Amino acid sequence: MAESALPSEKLHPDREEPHAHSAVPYVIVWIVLLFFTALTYVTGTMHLGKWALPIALAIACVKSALVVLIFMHLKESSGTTRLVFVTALIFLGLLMFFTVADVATRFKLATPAGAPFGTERSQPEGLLEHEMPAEPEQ
Amino acid sequence: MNELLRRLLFLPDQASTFARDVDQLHFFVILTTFVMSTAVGMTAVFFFIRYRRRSETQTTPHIEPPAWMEALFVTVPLSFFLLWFFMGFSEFVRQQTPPSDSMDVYVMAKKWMWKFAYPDGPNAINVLRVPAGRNVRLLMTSRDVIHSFYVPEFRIKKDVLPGRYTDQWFNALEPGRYQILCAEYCGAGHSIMRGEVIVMKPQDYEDWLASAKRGLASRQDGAPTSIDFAPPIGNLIEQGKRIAAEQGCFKCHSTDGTRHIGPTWLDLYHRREKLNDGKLIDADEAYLTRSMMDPALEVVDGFQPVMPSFEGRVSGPEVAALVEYIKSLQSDAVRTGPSEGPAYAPVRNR
Amino acid sequence: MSPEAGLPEGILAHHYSSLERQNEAMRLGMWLFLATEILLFAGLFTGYAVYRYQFPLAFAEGSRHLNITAGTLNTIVLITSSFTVALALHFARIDKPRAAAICIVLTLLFALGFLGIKAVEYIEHFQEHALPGKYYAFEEVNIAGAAMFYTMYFLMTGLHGLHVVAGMSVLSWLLWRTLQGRYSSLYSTGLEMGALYWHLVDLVWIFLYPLLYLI
Amino acid sequence: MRLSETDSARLAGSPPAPSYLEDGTTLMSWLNTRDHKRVGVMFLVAVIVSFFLGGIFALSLRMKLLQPGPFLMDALGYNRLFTLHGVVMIFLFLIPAIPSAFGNFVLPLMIGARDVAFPRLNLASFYLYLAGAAIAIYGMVHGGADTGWTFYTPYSSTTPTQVLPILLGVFILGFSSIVTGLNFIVTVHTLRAPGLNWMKMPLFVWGIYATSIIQVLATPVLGITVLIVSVERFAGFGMFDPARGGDPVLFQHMFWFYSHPAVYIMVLPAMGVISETVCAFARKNPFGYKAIAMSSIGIAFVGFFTWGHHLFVAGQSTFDAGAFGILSMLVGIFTAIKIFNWVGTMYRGAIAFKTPFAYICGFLYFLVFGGMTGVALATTSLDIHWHDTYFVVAHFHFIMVGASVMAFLAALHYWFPKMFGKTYHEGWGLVAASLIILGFNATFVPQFLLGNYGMPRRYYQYPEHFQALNVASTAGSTLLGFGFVIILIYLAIALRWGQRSEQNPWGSKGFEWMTASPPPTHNFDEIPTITQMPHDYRTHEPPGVIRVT
Ligand code: HEA
Ligand code: HEA
Ligand code: HEC
Ligand code: CUA
Ligand SMILES: [Cu+2]
Repeated sequence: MAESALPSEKLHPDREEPHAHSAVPYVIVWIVLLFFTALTYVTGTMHLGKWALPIALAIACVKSALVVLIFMHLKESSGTTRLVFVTALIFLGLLMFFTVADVATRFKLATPAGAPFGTERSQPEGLLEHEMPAEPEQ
Repeated sequence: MNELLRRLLFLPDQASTFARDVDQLHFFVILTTFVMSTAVGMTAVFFFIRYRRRSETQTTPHIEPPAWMEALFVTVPLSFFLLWFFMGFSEFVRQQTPPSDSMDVYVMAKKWMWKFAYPDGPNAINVLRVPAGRNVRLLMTSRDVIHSFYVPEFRIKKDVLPGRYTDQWFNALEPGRYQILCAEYCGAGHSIMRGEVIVMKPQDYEDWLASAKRGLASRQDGAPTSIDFAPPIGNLIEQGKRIAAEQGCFKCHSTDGTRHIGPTWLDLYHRREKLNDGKLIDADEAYLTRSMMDPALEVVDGFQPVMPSFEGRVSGPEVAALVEYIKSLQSDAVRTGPSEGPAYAPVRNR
Repeated sequence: MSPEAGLPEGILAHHYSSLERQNEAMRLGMWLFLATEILLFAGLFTGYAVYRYQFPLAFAEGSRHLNITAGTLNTIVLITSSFTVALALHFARIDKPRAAAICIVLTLLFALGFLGIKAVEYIEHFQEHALPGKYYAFEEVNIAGAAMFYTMYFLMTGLHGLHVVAGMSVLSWLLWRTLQGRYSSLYSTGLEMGALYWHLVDLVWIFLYPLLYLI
Repeated sequence: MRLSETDSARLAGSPPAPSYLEDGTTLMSWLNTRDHKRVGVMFLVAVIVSFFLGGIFALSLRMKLLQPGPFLMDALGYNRLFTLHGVVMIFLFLIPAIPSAFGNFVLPLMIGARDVAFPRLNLASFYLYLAGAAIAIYGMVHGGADTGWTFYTPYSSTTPTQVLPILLGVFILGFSSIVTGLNFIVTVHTLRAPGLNWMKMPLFVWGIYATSIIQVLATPVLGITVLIVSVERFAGFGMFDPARGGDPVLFQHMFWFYSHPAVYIMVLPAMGVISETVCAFARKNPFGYKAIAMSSIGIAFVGFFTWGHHLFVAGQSTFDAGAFGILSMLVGIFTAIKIFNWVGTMYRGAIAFKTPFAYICGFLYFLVFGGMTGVALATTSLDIHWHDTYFVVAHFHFIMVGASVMAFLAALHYWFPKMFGKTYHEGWGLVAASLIILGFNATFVPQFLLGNYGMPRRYYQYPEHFQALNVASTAGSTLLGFGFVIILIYLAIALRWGQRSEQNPWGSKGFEWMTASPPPTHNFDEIPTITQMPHDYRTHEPPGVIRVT
């Protein structure tokens, strides 16, 4: 039924991917990714305390940006696909933000130390109550 | 005016210090709702009458709203909504922030009963006694699933969660009796998980507390109250307690955590009990029953096998009552001493 | 029907005016699907964040008892597989189906390797009883929240593992199609979709790796 | 002015293409179809069946509530019934109702496409729906679940009833919903007819498009949530189990992250229907086209920011309560914009009072009332008293029955001639409509009062002072039930014996009327080129413009 296609929209092969003729960018990205993996491994095993999480997440974000933009060709994709991806990330952040904010802003009272162990089925297997280590202060 | 609207809207009595303030906003919001929905409906009807179709080929002009009109559509409702939000939220914060001079009562919910424990005194099942005119803070937790502590006349409600504490507070205006309803679905008994708040004159309350401390409390609350719907399960526990006393269990077993001739019953249910042969066992209903029928079979590590068998001495229903009673003995249900246990942390920002 | 010369039969559906349109539709559909996958994992990431906030020590302890070497190795394996699948698409597009097929095979091998390493780790956990929830009986870490760390660990790696398996089946099918010579400079959308999916699997792991193993 | 004249003039000589209904009448030709119209019709049948199933559950609930004490059934039976009522009505009826049935049928017609973007996926969506429904019904037959449609943990992970199959069913139904949404988004992006730019798109398409965004982005979170609960049930992973350090409120966050946006899945398509029908029956261009279109997207977006208003008394922090409280107020604005613009559309129109228009009037009133009570519930301090009482039940029935079901009925009547080429009996239509609107008020207004009075929901037994209002509500629901039965009867008669309708019986300028009623399988002989706005009633020209190319 392709006759009905408007003449202006004639069938023609893909003509995007200007760089598709070279595999070099993929190789570069691959090497950079491996480098960042090493970096995150090194910083991760250093146990930097407060900084560990931000650093690790920052590296992970850079890595995933590379994968998304180059491997997944988002760089050359249409605006709509980019919007889809960004929206998904926004909603991911939204869910995490308000949920963690809830836990983080509850009054102390609401989650007393050791509270998760306050109920009947609370003891870990093999331990009696008095043997149980107290929950450490956070 | 307040009274009229309250009755028209079927709102229950205003028996706490919040109730009136909450209702005031309620009236404002609901009246606006009525006005707006009627206005929209009426406009539609008016337009229908005014602009009836007159012929089958009628054409109509192309009309687009001016920008100011769209702006009006946004700003008018928005200002109402925001006004409500600020009025409501300040009241909400008040309700969520117990005053520091509150009297604490621990509430433990379980399928399907309410248990109240006063820091320095008695426990009660399904009946909460409070003095009128005092700020009362409830520190609540649940044994099993989520419940919700609801007293319509006080306009208070808060979910009661297992594994953590939630709190709420109120200040009852007048002596009287008010129903406690469970407002979070919790199973077959959800709709009969009811209790009663008895608001007493401060002096009566003091008297009651004193007599309760002298040990009469259990008798008082054990007797059937005027609430005919008191769930049978509460009575089962009371029965178990009585039977245990009659059979002399308390000679060897304590209910407050101290070790006696036999292991304490406090927190026994679902305890992982270590037997003298080194095996770990889950103290479930079956095990509890077995322990009464054939105590020598599974002997708890560190105890002598001196417990007599009660086979034939207690009937089936009595065993059930005993088990139910043992199950009810859970440490965070009956917390005595000053209210600074794990649940207590002064509310911030005050 | 007057398909472009060389274009296999039945590629262009009747309701599209052009192949370009159809490719665009496929791509958009695929990205939407990836968005749903991201939000599927969002629930677990949220759970992770909440419990990590509540039990920071247990999570730190738990993560220290994971096998970092295995985790790192797996990260490298998965990144490399992502690279080979990108190459596969590249070769298909420059009309080198043989090279493309080899790349897909490599990807599949890496995926198998990933699962193998993961299996080794899982066996370790089983031996240590470092299991989620009610099965938890790991002697070395015995503080509140430790079981929750392993619950999150198993849920997240488990769901990710399922995605690896799903990705492998997709890739196997694409390998078959590639060997049939379906993908060329004229048409490669099918392969592109499969590759996108595989990259997403990699993407999730890029976050799981530091969150579970490193902190 | 009917298109068929131009059509036949142009196609002189060649016989008219057979309608999609005549294009193969074997069972297989339906079950294996790729035609979006047939998929739409199959969905329509399925959701109507589900609606009656859910309705029977609802009536049984109401019958029990005649008496405060035990009556007719035991507590467990009652609890199962309201769970099944909620699950069936929401997941089997309302979520797929308008998008999957009518969206599937008319959306491609409206944008001048020959089909949806992925026809095979579309059929798969229907089978996913059937599979999900089958598993859920298996669970219902084998004991049912008693958790409420919200599946709150730890109750749902510990109750001995058949929660697992129901959860699994919901999971699969979620997939069906995602697939449909995904399909529509891609369709709207890639298959619009030449000339049909975004700002000419019919408002129903905007509504479905916005709905699809929510379906795609919210449903996966429900998926993972029910998956975790399932794992919890059969393997005890304990992610939501307080006994293992889990937080049941986390479950509620995740559940409502889906289920609040999901209520807009249920109402946005309804709003789209109203936008179409109000224009068609008032014979007017939409007042504030852009405002209506954009507010759909606004609702889809801001609707994601308000889920915490279900948790005001659930032990959520005060900070979150405040944040969600104020964000909930913002959603209301988009709905208000729409309402005022619909009323504005009637201004200087040429209004015909047909059956669908009766439902439009009902819809407007109920949506404003139901929506404003939603805003009242979002007012934090008021929600403390109302939470989990019949006030909430009344609120959501006002929107879901009062608004969405009315819109569903409006759509059913408006597009009935389009879908089947038959006309129904207008008189009976109006009778049923009045019965339904009357019965609806009688059912749910007392429930508002019950909520004020303090009657919690999901109550098998209730204190006696609630009885009078409950009896009133039950009486109303019987009326309501009769209304639906009447509709069923006269539509069935119309299908079988109804008169052939004209191509465009309403004289509507919605683009779906560009083609024959019922349309041929390939929808259009020529893909039309759109040059005008939808519902432009300044002239007598047929909707859209066909340019022979
Ligand atoms: C289709 C379904 C649907 C829709 C559209 C809505 C719409 C809204 N809902 Fe509702 N809701 C439900 C279905 C729905 N809801 C369900 C099923 C539940 C219960 C779930 C359960 O627990 O089982 C629920 C519960 C629920 C609660 C929780 C109650 C509780 O459990 O304590 C709240 C609280 O904020 C709420 C709020 C809102 C708001 C603010 C809107 C807004 O979107 C409403 C917006 C509309 C308007 C505001 C009307 C138009 C406005 C005007 C015309 C303005 C004119 C006004 C002036 C000029 C002043 N809803
Ligand atoms: C789309 C959603 C939808 C729809 C359409 C309805 C429709 C109806 N609902 Fe329901 N309802 C929910 C969604 C919906 N509901 C949800 C989500 C809940 C919460 C569940 C939970 O707590 O988990 C709920 C809960 C709920 C309750 C509260 C139960 C409780 O908390 O204890 C009640 C009680 O009255 C009720 C009643 C009704 C009635 C009378 C109708 C009527 O509108 C139904 C009308 C339909 C018919 C009547 C069927 C048609 C006719 C026949 C079958 C023929 C036979 C009849 C006659 C001849 C008279 N519903
Ligand atoms: C003579 C003292 C004595 C009396 C009286 C007695 N018990 Fe015991 N009970 C023991 C001892 C000692 C043990 C621990 C050894 C064992 O497990 O048999 C025990 C164990 C138990 C256990 C298992 C506890 C655990 O920690 O595992 C239960 C349950 C129990 N008793 C119930 C009862 C009940 C009910 C009664 C009264 C009807 C009762 N007992 C009366 C001495 C007694
Ligand atoms: Cu306890 Cu409902
Ligand atoms: Cu909501």
